[in-house]
Amino acid sequence: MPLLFAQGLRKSFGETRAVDGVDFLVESEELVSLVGSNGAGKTTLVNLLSGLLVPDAGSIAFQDADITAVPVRDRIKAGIARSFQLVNLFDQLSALDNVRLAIFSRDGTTRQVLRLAERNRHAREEALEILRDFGLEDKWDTPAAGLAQGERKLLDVALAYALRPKLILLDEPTSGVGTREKGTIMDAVAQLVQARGLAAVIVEHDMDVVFTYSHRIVMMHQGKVLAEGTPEQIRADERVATALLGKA
Amino acid sequence: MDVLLAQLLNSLLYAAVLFLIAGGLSLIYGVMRIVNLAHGSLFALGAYVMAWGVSRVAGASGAEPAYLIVLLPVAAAAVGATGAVVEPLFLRPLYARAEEYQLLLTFGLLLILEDAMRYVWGATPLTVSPLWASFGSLHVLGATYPRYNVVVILLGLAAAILLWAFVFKTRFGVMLRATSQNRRMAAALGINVSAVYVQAFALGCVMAGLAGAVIVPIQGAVLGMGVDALILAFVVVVIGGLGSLEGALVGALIVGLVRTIAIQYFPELELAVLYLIAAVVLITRPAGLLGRA
Amino acid sequence: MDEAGIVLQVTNLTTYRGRAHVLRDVSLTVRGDEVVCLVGRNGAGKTTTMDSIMGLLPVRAGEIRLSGQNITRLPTHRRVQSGIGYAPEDTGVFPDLTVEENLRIALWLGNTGDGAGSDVGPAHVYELFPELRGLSGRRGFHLSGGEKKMVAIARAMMLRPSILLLDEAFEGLAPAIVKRFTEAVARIKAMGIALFIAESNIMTASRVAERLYVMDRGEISFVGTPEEAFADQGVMRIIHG
Amino acid sequence: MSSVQHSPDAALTLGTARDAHRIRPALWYTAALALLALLLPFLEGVPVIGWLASPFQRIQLTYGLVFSIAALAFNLLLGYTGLLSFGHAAFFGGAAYAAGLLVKYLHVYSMEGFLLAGLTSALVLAAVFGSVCVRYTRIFFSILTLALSQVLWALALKFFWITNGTDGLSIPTPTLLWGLVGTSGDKVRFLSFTYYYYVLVIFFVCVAVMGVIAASPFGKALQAIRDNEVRAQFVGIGVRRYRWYAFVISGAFTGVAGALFAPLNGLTTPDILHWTFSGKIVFMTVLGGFKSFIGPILGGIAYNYLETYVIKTTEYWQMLLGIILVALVLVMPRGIVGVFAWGSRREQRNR
Repeated sequence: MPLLFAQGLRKSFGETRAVDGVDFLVESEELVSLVGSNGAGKTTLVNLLSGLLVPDAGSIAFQDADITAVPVRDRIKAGIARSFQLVNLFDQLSALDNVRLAIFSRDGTTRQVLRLAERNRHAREEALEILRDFGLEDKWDTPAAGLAQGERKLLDVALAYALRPKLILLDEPTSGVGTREKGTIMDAVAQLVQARGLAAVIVEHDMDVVFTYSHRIVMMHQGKVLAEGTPEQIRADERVATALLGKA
Repeated sequence: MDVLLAQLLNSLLYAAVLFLIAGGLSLIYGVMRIVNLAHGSLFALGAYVMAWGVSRVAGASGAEPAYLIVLLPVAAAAVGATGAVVEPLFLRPLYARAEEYQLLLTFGLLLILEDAMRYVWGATPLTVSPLWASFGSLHVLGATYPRYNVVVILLGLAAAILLWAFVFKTRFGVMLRATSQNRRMAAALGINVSAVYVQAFALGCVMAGLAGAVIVPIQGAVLGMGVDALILAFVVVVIGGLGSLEGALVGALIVGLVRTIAIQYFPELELAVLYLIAAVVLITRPAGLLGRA
Repeated sequence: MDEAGIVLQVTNLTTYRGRAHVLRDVSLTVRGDEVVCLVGRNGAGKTTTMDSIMGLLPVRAGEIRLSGQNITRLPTHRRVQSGIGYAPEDTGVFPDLTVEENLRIALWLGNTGDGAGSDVGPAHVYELFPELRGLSGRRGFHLSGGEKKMVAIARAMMLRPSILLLDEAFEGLAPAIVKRFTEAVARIKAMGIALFIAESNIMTASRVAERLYVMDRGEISFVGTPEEAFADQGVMRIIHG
Repeated sequence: MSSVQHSPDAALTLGTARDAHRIRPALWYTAALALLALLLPFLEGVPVIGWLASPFQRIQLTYGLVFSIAALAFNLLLGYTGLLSFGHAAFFGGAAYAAGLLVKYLHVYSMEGFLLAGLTSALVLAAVFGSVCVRYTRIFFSILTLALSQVLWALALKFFWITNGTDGLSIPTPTLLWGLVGTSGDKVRFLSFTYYYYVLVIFFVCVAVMGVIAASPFGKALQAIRDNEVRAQFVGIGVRRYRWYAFVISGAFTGVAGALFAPLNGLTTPDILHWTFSGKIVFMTVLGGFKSFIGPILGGIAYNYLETYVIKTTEYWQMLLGIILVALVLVMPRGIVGVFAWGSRREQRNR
């Protein structure tokens, strides 16, 4: 049985059907890329899966439990974490505290009112280790607002990663980053995801990246799934090329 | 019957003044998203300018209705001019910053204005009740009611209509509404947003000043009247919906009525009831009765 | 318009959004008699380019000239008066104003005429979009997506601009309506207004534009005709992904 | 693409995490100041600082410490959770009134009784107000806290047969430590010595506890909510619930300050329930600097001196406070602490 299984998802904004009857599944330890042109509905789909939006119709099951209407907090507990296309960090907190907060929250220690955060050695070490994994160890005490754009994107992913999810949803982890940096980011992210055996859904435009790392590619167009398959199948698919070129 | 009529008129009187104050507060918020804590003090400023003007022109006693006509616009304009100075000087640097700073700054302005008025006009209340008396009384349905109070009610009504016409029927009104709905787009269509802001803020101040000027013959100019008025104006806009002029009107009528009833039947709870209404409205309809979420 | 017929000239534009460096040395020109498209994916920097030209975002470095006049430091409303009309991606139609009011604002405020503007008037606009007459009393809030796009373009034209900036003019429109809009673009051009259009779909862009600028990660990576663009491996890679 | 909008004060706050290091030496200053405060009553004869040790000055400092507790507590909401309350007078005044009513109706004269009553009433009030207010943020939160606190003020004013209206409730000198320290005849001696120490100890405890709360995982969670509500949700924090916790904790400590204030002032009037008193708490906090933990402490003490000495020199002290507040917002949003940080940075640069 798949790790995540969404059926018949629909979501409209006014008259636009952003997601229009999408079936979507992710197996354990699978890396799925979500591709498609602007307005294809990729981000909306991620928002539905992560709980930021509630679908108009359809259902989402995670590890066989229905989570369609489950609030964000409980989805995170169940093991779904996400990063954001437009960086979403705790700007005044240091990089270390950003990651540490995710760890505290995961372990339920944010309830500790009368214990110094600093005294939690485990959290500190784990957070530093995660920062190291993402190449941010030198910036541990820099407030998130003071990081460069590429570092902010990495920290955003690191926050989701620190929650130790079973499934991680990454919405354009390299958008808004210079050409040179994007390879580094994707390498770091893809390696960590695979090393931990996480399942991942990555919204990405860079087809080189997509073909390199994905087990499976789902192509969306105008709110619907247009094509789906292994990188080889997608590469060979006529419809994909035309949709990307915009002939449709 | 006559008591009831007097109560009703009292409610309307109160509502008329409140509408002017709260309408200005709401207008300013609607256009520039600033909650001006000094708004009540601007209302008080209008009262002081009016009281001072009347005593200057009329001397101690010989007040005549004509003074009202002459001095009302003067007092309102003086407060509007104050607003036209305050906005570019103090508020403009804050639009890009967190909302809290605006509250803090306008709270500072409140403190300054309150003492400035004390400095200029002293701690003893200024009264111009002869002006009020000079209007005489009205006899309706066997009841006697001060004619001046009726004038204020009509003035409030006229202000509401004028304001409505101004906002919805004039060229400036269209630009004002456009700016309040989408500041960037307004600029991209050639609207000088800074100019609109100054004018909107000054207009809000004019309304507050007018309210202050018009209330003076009835209750005089007293220290602290501004702070009390601010809280009541908050109650009004919270009930009606912050940023909505119709809301300010509805809110003012509700508050006017509730207050009159409360004073009559359970005076201890007069203020508490009003604050509670505001709290209940905020909880059940966060955007107010006529506001949009 | 200066001698070379250039209406809009952008030189080495650098813009940040907050701390994010979005535009890197962007240079482009639009002549008075052409339609130019800025092509790129979401997040490539197209809207930032538009916002910078309009003065809605502060520019760190570079220069913007309109009909030869340096407008880099002018406030937005002054730029509009010098002859730019803008229809943003979200259309910016005022929701509580009627269509007529939306259009009238532009008529009051547009090009002051000291520059070389166009002399289009309401008659031209209604000729282009006759359905606007029927919508004049409707509030912006109650318009459909296509109607909003129409109002946004019509409103920008009411400013009597020498150049129109359209951000994602055809996005989210049904194919039939896209055709209607591409035809409208040709007719606007025929009225003597230059057009600069940000577009993410290269096929649509190539249908309306004589020249394309392809943008990727805040940089202009290609300039040329649509045919040249299709022949260019680099462009195709960027568009593909 | 509508990128994340950075409000320009993000740039102002860039220093926060870094300042933590720089302030390490400040720990020594703090210890020295604490020691000075402890020894103060015995330094009356010392030449340079003797004037500071006079009974009058010690009473002033006591007021300052009480305000500091309130400002610190308030800042748990403003600085740490990002909520600007204009209703903290309710908890301060509510606790003071609880002490006053205890005297009036139950004839209790024990300071611990006052503290217990004050703390309890503030807790209950904050729990109730909080459950309503934390549904909102920003301007609506401010207005709602203001409106609710005004209910209390209106009640205190109008139910004069219970509260004595504007005359207020008088609070006699209490016994301390469950009666171990009785009421002595000399009120000045009591306030400037015995009560001074009593307040000082409670002040230290409150600072320590609030300091730990601010640096605890819970405190970090509050800061996360302040910085980015949506992301806080997406690391699994129950945003509204945590705001409520913060509101209650903040209210409770403010209540402690109010209970300590009651016997110091000897009288509780509706003034300390009015929203302008809430405004004063806001002022103290901003004066000291709400972007740091110790700012409100400095602010509370500085405010009291300001009020005491400015009132003496001018009738128009409100105007002065207003001018200071406007200046703070426009040019010095980080308050007194910001000035120190700026000074030390200059010093470093000069070296």
